[in-house]
Amino acid sequence: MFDFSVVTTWIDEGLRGIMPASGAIAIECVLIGVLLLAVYAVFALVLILAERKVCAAFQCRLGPNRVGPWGSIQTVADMVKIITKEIISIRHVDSFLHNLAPFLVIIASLLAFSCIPFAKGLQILDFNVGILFMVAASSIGIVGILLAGWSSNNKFSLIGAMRSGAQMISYELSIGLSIMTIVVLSGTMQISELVESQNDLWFIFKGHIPACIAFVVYLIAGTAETNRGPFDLPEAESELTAGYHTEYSGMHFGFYYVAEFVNMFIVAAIATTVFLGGWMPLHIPGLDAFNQAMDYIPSLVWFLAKSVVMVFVIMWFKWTFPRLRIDQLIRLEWKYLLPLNLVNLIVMVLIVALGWHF
Amino acid sequence: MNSLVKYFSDFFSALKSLLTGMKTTLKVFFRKKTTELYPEKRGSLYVAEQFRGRLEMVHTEDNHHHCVACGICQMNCPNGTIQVESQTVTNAEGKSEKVLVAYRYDLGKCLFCELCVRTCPHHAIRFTNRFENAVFTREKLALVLNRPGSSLQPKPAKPAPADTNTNPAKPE
Amino acid sequence: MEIRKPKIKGLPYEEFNDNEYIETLRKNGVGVVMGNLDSIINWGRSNSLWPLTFATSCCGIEFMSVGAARYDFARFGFEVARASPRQADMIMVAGTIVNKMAPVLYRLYEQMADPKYVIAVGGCAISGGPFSKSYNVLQGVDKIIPVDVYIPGCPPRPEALLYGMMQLQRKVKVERFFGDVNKKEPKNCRLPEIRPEEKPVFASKYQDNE
Amino acid sequence: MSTIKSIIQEICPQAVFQETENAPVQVRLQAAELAKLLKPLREDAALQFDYLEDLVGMDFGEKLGVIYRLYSTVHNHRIIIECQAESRQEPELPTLSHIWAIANFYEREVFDFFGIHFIGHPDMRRLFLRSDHVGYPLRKDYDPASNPLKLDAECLPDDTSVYVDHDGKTQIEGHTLFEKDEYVVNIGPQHPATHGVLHFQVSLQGEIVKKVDVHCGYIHRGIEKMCESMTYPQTLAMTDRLDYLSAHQNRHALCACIEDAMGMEVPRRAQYIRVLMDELSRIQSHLLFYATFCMDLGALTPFFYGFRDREKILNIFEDTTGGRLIQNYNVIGGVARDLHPDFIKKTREFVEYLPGVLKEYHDVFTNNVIFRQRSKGIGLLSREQALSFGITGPTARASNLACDVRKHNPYSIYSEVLFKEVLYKNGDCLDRYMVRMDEIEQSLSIISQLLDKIPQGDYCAKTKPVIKLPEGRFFKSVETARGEFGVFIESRGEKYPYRLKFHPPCLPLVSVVDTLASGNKIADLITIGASLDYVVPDIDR
Repeated sequence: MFDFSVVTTWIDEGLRGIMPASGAIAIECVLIGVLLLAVYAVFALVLILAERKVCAAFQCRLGPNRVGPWGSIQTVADMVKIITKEIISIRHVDSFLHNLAPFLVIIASLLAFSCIPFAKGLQILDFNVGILFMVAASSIGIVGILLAGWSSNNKFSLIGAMRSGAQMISYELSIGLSIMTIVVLSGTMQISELVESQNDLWFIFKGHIPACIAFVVYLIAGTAETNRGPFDLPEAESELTAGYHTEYSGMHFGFYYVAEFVNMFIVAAIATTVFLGGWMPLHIPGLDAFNQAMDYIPSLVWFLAKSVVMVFVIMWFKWTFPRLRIDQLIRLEWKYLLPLNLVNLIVMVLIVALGWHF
Repeated sequence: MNSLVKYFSDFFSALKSLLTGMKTTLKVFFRKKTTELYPEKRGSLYVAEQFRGRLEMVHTEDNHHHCVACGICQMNCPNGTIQVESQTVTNAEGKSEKVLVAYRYDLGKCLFCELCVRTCPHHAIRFTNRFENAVFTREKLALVLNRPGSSLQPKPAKPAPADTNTNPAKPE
Repeated sequence: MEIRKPKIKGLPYEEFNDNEYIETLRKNGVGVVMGNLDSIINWGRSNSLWPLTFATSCCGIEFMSVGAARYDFARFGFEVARASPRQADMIMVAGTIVNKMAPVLYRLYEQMADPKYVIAVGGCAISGGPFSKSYNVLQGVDKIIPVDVYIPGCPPRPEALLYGMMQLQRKVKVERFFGDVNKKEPKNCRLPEIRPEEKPVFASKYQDNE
Repeated sequence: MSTIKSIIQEICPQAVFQETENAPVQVRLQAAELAKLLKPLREDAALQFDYLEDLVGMDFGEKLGVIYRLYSTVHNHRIIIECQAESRQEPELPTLSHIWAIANFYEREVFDFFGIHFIGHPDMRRLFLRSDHVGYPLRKDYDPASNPLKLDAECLPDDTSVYVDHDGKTQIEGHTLFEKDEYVVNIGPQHPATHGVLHFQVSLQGEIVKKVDVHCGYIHRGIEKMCESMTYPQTLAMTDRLDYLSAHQNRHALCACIEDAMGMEVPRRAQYIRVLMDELSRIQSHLLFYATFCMDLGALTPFFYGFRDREKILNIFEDTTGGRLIQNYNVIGGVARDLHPDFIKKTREFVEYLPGVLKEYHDVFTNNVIFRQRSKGIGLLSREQALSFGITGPTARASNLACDVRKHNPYSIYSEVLFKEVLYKNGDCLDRYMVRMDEIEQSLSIISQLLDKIPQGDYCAKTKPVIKLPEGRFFKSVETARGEFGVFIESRGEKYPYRLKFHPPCLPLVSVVDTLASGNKIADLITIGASLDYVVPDIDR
């Protein structure tokens, strides 16, 4: 299996050979930053297009198909448009916070994005509490949303932001706990180690019942955290026109729009990493020939394929279910998911203590 | 105990309903799509024969129309979409008669109620299927329906009165 | 450099209505570099016209039909209907605008970010249509906001709406981003006849809230 | 009939009765006498007029006045009361709003159009027109030039005025709608969930709705006034544009009213065609209801299912009538043209196709637990409230109020077809939804009964070129997809109606929003609004 760290080490050594270490690091940082932004943008464009195509298919229609072959560059057109669109400055808003808020959202999702292990050795941030950092970073986004709602001086925005706050605080618990279940099983929080330790079997199989429950809970809570249907209360179109970003125009709105889709991918990527073995191919203990055959598929493909399936499932949720009401949303978390999660965590601890996992 | 049973039965029935929904949408996901490709497949587009796209004056091949400028359509029009401009001339037999000068029709105002066509005693006007009418300027919607140089069909060739209730419009 | 003829997939240039108007717009020549940049930006804009979800009456239902499965304006990239005027690119005035609604429509238009486009759908929006004799109906939205495309019909069938949207795409494609005013003060549109001297005066009650 | 007369005569000795055969009792009263009669009308065991059908403002020429139509669901009888205000400058009449809740909106409408003040009415504001509108448009001496277009935003006052009777002298008192520190949110006029241009001023406490103030009139086009200067065939075109989803049925009502007034016989074939079309448009309207209801609740995919299947009906319509949404099909004496040769084939295909998809609808949405919890027990409307608010149609039937005009007052050939009047008991959003879904099935059954039996013959009776109605008052109502749509014509024997009043089924529906939504959440307000299924141009006319 190809290890991407070969490439990165080679670049690193090459740079260090021609300049002092500090210079090399500086150049690498810039390079990584640019690369990250580029990949982020590309992912956003692809995901938005994918969403529009997938939702069209669910709704017995075709979706974008006239811009470029099969509509493949539809979102590029959208990007060109939204970049050249006017950003309205609004009177009577807290303009500093109003302009800051979209950047907070983007930064949060960029930080989380940079933790994702795309392939073997292809990961930007990797340290001993990686998964904790990832969850923490991704929830900075809520600050952006709250600020947006508060600073817009719009009643709809404010209601949307408050809903978002309530929602985020609740579901953050479930996300943390369900990931904790797997951390108990694996004994590490470092993302690379999490993936490596699924070499023999993915965690969702290794931890059987409690892992499956944790997986489902994570998916639900993750969807809720990205503010996507059926949990899209903060921007509930039929209730709050556009929720917290009602007053945003041009690229500022574009940031929210993009962040929503990349966040969805991040949730799918975490689910993939933690439960479905990340970039690790499907290995079944005892079937060595099969395992070797699986290894021929590059790790990047494995990771993306799993993530795409997860993204599809999240989209499937959105395009099937009606929106929850705020009390249902809170009830679902506190009455069903949280108790379930706590019990599940204890079960997992017992299983690990007794060695009943695979 | 009962409440606990209810808690779980509620949970599972809820889960079942959600899964049924997901199954249904997934079925549709793989079904054939119903979209009609309008500009791409413009030729094979389904537009009903009776569809009222815009008003048109019937002209024969030698540029004759059937309008005698009686103004009944103008009288019947609920909102003044039609204006028949006519002048009185003396014809060959020495009788004075009305002659159509311009049949003005404001497409941007028409409500397609068909009262004009239904009441026209000479079947001089009809609705066609042509629906591609969008323009950039308001003035372009004010139409004159009689073609330049056209004149009234000479008497003998007056068409047999067709059924008032069938629309002679043909798809273009 | 003359601006290129706008091309629409599936419908040749000659078969469109009102090409004279496009020709007058095309005559404003631009430099080669700017012209190419313009055409990229216009390509983006014309293929990403997000409508405002705005409908007052019958035409609004046909507007919804255009969004639905059979006609599917998503094919053109129009399906991202925004409920907030700040994020919309065009407003389809679908339905009658009465005197009480006119200030609201005017305000919605002002709230939209440039570049913004207006399509008047149906007889009511174009001229008051069936209700042009009424005491309370605005005789055409072009009296208060500049209209880019008129789609006659009562209501126009969904294909006619799509056709009107393609007309708008053509118009967007021959606009100039550089060297021309990017702010939308359309010279070729009929200028609004009734426009207040200043911005709309809001009721004093809302002033301290805003 | 005689008991009604005698009771009224006892209370109001000056009442003038008009002798009519078979028609309901017609009586003319003085304003002062009307006030005395109101309570007995509602409460007397022999009268029990529990349902205020309509309240028609009239400019009688010299005086202004109101014609009330009351109905008793207990005794199944009807009365028409005419009451004229004494002075034209300061017209005043007693209010009915404390007895029939719907009178609140109806009287505001009359105030708006005629300037009649209703003494004791709690909220005497204009209903449709701008608050700074000059003059009263439906008076015969109204000058339209007095109201040029204004582009400044309309000021919505936080308080309203009440006309109170103090020992025979009328005084105006103020009344506060919203306090200064209330969190008032404007939902509409441009809002995705108001189904058009309706405006709710909603006072919120967190997520809880405290009060809803409905503002209508953002699409008030003055159709009734316009009709007064139109010939009868021309007025037909206006009906299609009221409730555009029930265009056929609205037009059916006006045609039937004119035909009845002229004593014209409509050919059997035309009647079959009309009923078929009515039922098809009921189905398409309910399909659209399903679509928009799902969309308002945030389920976007079912929206497309509803529209997908609705297109099939629109195709059938278009083949025969030449119009998709607005068909212009019914004409005085019958229908505009014969059925398309493919009509029967296509309709049968559709009738066979729909039950399968309906099951899919239920799978994807109706049985969904989120939807169930969001709609069950939300927006409870009791039977008494429904009566008092004058609600008809599916919304009333969800509250167990049997009011289907097709059943109880059959018109056209509805007495010959078999169908069930769908009734539900709870009156919540779920029931309102279910009534409509079940009505689709009933309509399908009606269609399949009629398809085989369409008789041959004329599709339109011969009419004179100029249609004139005899002098008198004529009334006809039909069951549209939203409830009872009534047409009231006051004819003075000319080719134009003297007064044409449409009774919209949707106005009562919005009048009840405040009652239903108060105390619920914002999301429930949307659910309630969607489940009432009003069409805004029908409210505003």
